[in-house]
Amino acid sequence: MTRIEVQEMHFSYTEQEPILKGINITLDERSTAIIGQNGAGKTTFVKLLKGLLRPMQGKILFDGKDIACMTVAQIAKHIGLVFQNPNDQIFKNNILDEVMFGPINIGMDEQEAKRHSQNALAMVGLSDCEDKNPYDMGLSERKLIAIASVLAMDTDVVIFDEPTIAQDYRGIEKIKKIIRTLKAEGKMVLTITHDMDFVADCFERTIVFAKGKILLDGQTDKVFSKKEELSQAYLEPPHVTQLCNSLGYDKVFLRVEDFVSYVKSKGIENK
Amino acid sequence: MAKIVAEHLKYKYPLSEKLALYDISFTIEPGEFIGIIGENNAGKSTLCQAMVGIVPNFYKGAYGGKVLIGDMEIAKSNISDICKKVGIVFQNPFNQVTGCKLTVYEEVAFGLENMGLPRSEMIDRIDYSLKLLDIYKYKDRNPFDLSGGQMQRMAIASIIAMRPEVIILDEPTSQLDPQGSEEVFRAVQNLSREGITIIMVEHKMEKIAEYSDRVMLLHEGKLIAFETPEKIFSRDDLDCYGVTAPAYTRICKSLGIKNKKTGFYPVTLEETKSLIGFSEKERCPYDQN
Amino acid sequence: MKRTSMWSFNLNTASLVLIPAAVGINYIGKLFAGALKLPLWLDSIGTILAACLAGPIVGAICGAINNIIYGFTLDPVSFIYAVTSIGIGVAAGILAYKGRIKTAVGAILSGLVIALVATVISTPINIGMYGGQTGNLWGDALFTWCTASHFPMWLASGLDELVVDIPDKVASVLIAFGIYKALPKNLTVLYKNDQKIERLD
Amino acid sequence: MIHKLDPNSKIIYIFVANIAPALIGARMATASFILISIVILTIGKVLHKTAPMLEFSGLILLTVAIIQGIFHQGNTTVAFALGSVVFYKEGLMFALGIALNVINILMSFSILVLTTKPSDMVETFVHMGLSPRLGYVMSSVFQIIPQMTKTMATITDAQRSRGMETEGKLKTRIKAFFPLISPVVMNSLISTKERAIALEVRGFGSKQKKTFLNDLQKTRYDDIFRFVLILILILSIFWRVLIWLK
Repeated sequence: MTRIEVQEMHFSYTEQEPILKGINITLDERSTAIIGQNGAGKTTFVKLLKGLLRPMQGKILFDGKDIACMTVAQIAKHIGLVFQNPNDQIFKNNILDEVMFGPINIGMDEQEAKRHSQNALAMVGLSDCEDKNPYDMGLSERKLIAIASVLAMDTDVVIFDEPTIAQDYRGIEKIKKIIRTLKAEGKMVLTITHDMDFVADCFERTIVFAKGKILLDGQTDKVFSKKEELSQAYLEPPHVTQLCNSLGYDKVFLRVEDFVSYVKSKGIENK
Repeated sequence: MAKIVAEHLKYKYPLSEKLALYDISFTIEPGEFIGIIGENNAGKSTLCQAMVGIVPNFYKGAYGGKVLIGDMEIAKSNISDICKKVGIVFQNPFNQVTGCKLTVYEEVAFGLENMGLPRSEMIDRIDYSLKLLDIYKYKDRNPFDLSGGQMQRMAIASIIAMRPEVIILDEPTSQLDPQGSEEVFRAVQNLSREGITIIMVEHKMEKIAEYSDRVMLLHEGKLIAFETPEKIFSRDDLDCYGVTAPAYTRICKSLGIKNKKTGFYPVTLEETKSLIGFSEKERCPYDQN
Repeated sequence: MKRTSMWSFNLNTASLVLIPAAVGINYIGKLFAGALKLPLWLDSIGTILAACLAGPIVGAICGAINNIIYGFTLDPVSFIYAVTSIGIGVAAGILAYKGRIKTAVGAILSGLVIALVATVISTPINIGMYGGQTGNLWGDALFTWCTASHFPMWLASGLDELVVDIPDKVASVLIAFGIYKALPKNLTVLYKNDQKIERLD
Repeated sequence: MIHKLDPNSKIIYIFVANIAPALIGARMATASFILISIVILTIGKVLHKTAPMLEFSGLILLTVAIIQGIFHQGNTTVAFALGSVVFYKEGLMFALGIALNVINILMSFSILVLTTKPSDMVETFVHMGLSPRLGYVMSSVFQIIPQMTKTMATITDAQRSRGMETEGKLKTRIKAFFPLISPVVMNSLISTKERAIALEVRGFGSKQKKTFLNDLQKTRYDDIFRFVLILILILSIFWRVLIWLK
C-alpha cells in the first residue's frame, strides 16, 4: 500500500514570506481532499510532493524512501499531478498523441503507452475523439484530456488540482466517478478543491490548510463539524451541513441522502 | 431604466453548423435579478453576449430576430455605445484586465477614457465604484498583483464606473476560492439593491435560488423555461437538462415537503429550515414570510 | 463572399490584441532559444504567426513594435532594425495570403524567401552601423574570410547576414506553421477583417 | 530632475544628439554628445544602468575593431602588430567611428529609456497624436511579457510532471522545445479572444475622442532644455552650410 510521509516540512520562496511552516502528515490509501483559501499553501504542498519544489527543511518519504534523492522524472513514474489549467500542458494537435506523451516519457513502449492512453480516454469518456484536435474542444473537455494524460501514466498516486472548475453538473459527476474508480484500483487520490459539496460526496479524509499550516485533518464529516475552525479558515461547510447547523442538529450530515434517511428514520411525517 | 426584450433571437457562430441560440424570446423588467442556468454549451454565454452586442458584432456569424435594450437595437448598434447601457463581467478575471494600465485606479479609468469623459467626472466615478466594491485600498496596486476575488471585483468596478443600467455576470465566481466568491456575491447583491438589473450565469444553484427573481433554463440553445426559482427547481425533468436543484430542494423533494403557499418545493436554506423545523417540532403554523 | 484586400488598415480589436501577444511570443522564443542553448535566435516566430493570421499590415506592426520595445528596454540599436522586422512581417503576410505556407515544404521555401528579404534590408544597416558585421559568431567568421579574400563589402556583409538568417527563419516559419495548424478555426476566423453578418430571418 | 522632464524633451535630445554630429561631420562632435549624455545620466543617477546595453553592443564593437583593424579594405598604414597579426590605422579609425556612433545612439536613447516609465512614454505618444489603439498595443507589451514568463514557468512544471527532461544533450533540449513553447503560444493566442472582448465592452472601439486620466506635465526646465537643444541644432546646420559654401 502506498504511503507518503511528510516530516516537519518548511518551504518559502523568499525569506520574508514562509509559505509552509512545519507540515507533518502521513497520506495513505484514503481518498483525501485538501481545502483552504488561495495562498494557504495547498498548491505549493503538492508541488513539493512532486519534487517540482524542494523543501527547505524536513523531508518527504515515498514508501519509506526519501524523494530528495529522486529526480522529477523519476518521481513522475509514481506520482501524477493534473494541473488546474489544461492549457498549460496541451501541445499536440491530436488527443491520443497528447495523452501518450507522459507514458512514453516515463519509459513505456509505444504499444503499452497506447493501451494505457486508450483506457484513460475511455475512463474520462473521450474514446470517440482520439483523433480530434484538443483545441477544437471546449475547456471542460480539455480538462478531461489533461486528466486522461496523467491517468495514462498509471501512477500509484494521482493528485488533482481543482478538477471541478469549468465543469457543469454532469462533468462533476464524471469526475466523482473517476475518483471512485481510481480508489477501487487501490490508488492514492489527493484533490485540491474549493467545492465543498464535491468534498462531501467523494472524499473519506479532509485536510484544511490555513496560513501555511494544517488546521484540521481527519474524517470528512468530523472536519466539517468543526464550525469555528472552518470559519477561521474562511470556509463554509457543505450545504447540507449548513442546514443541519441551522436546524440545531447535534449530528452533522454531508450528503442529501444521509440527511433524508436520518429525517425519515426519525419517523417524522410532513403535513 | 430600460427593459430588455428578445424576440425570436437566433444565432450561429461562424464555421459552425449548429445554431447556438434557437428562437429565444423573453422580457426582463428593469431592476430584476435574473439567473441563467443550463449545462455547458447550452448557450448561456452566447445569450449573455447577445445582450451586449458581442454577438453578433464581434464574432459575426449568422443572426436572426432582435434584442432591444430600451429602444436600442443591439445588432444595429456599436458595442462601444451599447456598453454605456449594458456591462458584462466574465469568468476569468485575469483575461479581463486590459493589460495596459499599471494601477487599479487607471485600470478602472480605461472605459471612461474611451467614453471621453472629463477628468473630474472620471475621478468621481472611479472613487465611487472602487468604494462600492470595497477595493479603494488597492487603488495603487498593479492589477496583476491582486488576488482572484479582488481582480474580479476590480472588473466589476470597471463596469460600474461606466454607469450601465444592466450588468451581466457570466460565471463570475467559478475560478475563485470560497472567500473570493463570497466577496463577489456580496458586491452583486449591493448592486442589485442600487436598482441595477442583474443577469447572472452560475453553476452554484444555491446562489441562483437565493438571489434570483426569475431563472432562465437553457438547453441546446433553446429557452426551456423562464420562471421563479421555486417553479424551475421543482421541475421533475431537471436531470434531462444537465442541471440539478439546490441541495435544500433535493432534500425536500425526497421528503415530500412543499411550501403550501406557493405549491412548490423550497429552494433556500431559510425556507427549508422553517418548513423542516416546523414539521419536526409541530409547533405553530409556518410563518408565511 | 468577396475577400477584402490584405492591405486593409482597418484593424479589428482581435487582430490588434494579437500584436502584443505576438511580440511576447517573439520574446519567449528568444528566451527559450537562449535557455535551451539552441544555436538560433527564434525571435520572429510571433511576427510570422501574426502575419499569417492577420495579414501583412499586422505583421509589419508586430515587427515594428517588437523592435521599438526592444529599443526601449534592451538595446537602442534595435530601433533601426525595426525596418527589417517590418520586412519580415510583410513578407510572411503576403506569402501566407497567397497560400504559400500551407505545407511543411511551403513553410521551408517561405522561410528562405523571408531570410532573403531580411538580408536585403539588414545588410545596408549592418554596413552603416557596424561596418558590415552582424555580431553572430558564424556569420562574422564568414564575413572575416570574405573580407580577407577581398570580396566587396556588400557581398561579404550580405553573406554574413544570410548565413545566419537562413536556418533561423526556416526554423521560425516551420514552428509558426506547426502552431498555426493546431489553432482552432473558430479563433483564427476572428483575426480576418472580411467577415460579414448573415441574416437568419 | 532628469526624471521629471517631459519625455518629449528627451526625444528632441535623441534627435539632436544624433543629427548634429552628422551635420558637423567631426568625430569630436559625436564624442562631445557622448560626454553630455554621460553627464545627464550621472545627474539622473542611472549611468550604471547603461552597463548591460554597453556590454551587449561592446562585444560586437570589439569584433568590429579586430576585423576592420586587420582586414579593412583601405588598410595601408601599420598601427601595431600582435605576433604575426598586423593591425592597420585606417581600419582602426573606421572602427572607432562606428564605435562612437553606436555609443552615441546608446547613450542618448538611454536618457529617455532609463529615466521615463514606459507607460508615461506611451501616454506622451498618444497625447502627441499616436493612435490610442496603437498606444494600447505598446503599453500592453510591457505587461504581457512578465505574464508570459510566469505562464512559462507553470508550463515547464506541468511538462516535467509528465516525465519530460529539459536538460542534457542538444537532442533532448530540442525535443523539449515544442512541449514548452506551444502551450505558451496557444495560451496567449486563445486569451486574445477574451481580452479583445473585454476591451470592446469597455468602449475600446469608440469613435468618441478619448480623454485622459493623467495630465501631461511640462516644467520650466523643459523649456530651457529644449531651447538649448534647438540652438545647437541651428548652429550645426549653420556650420554645415558654411563648410558647404567654402
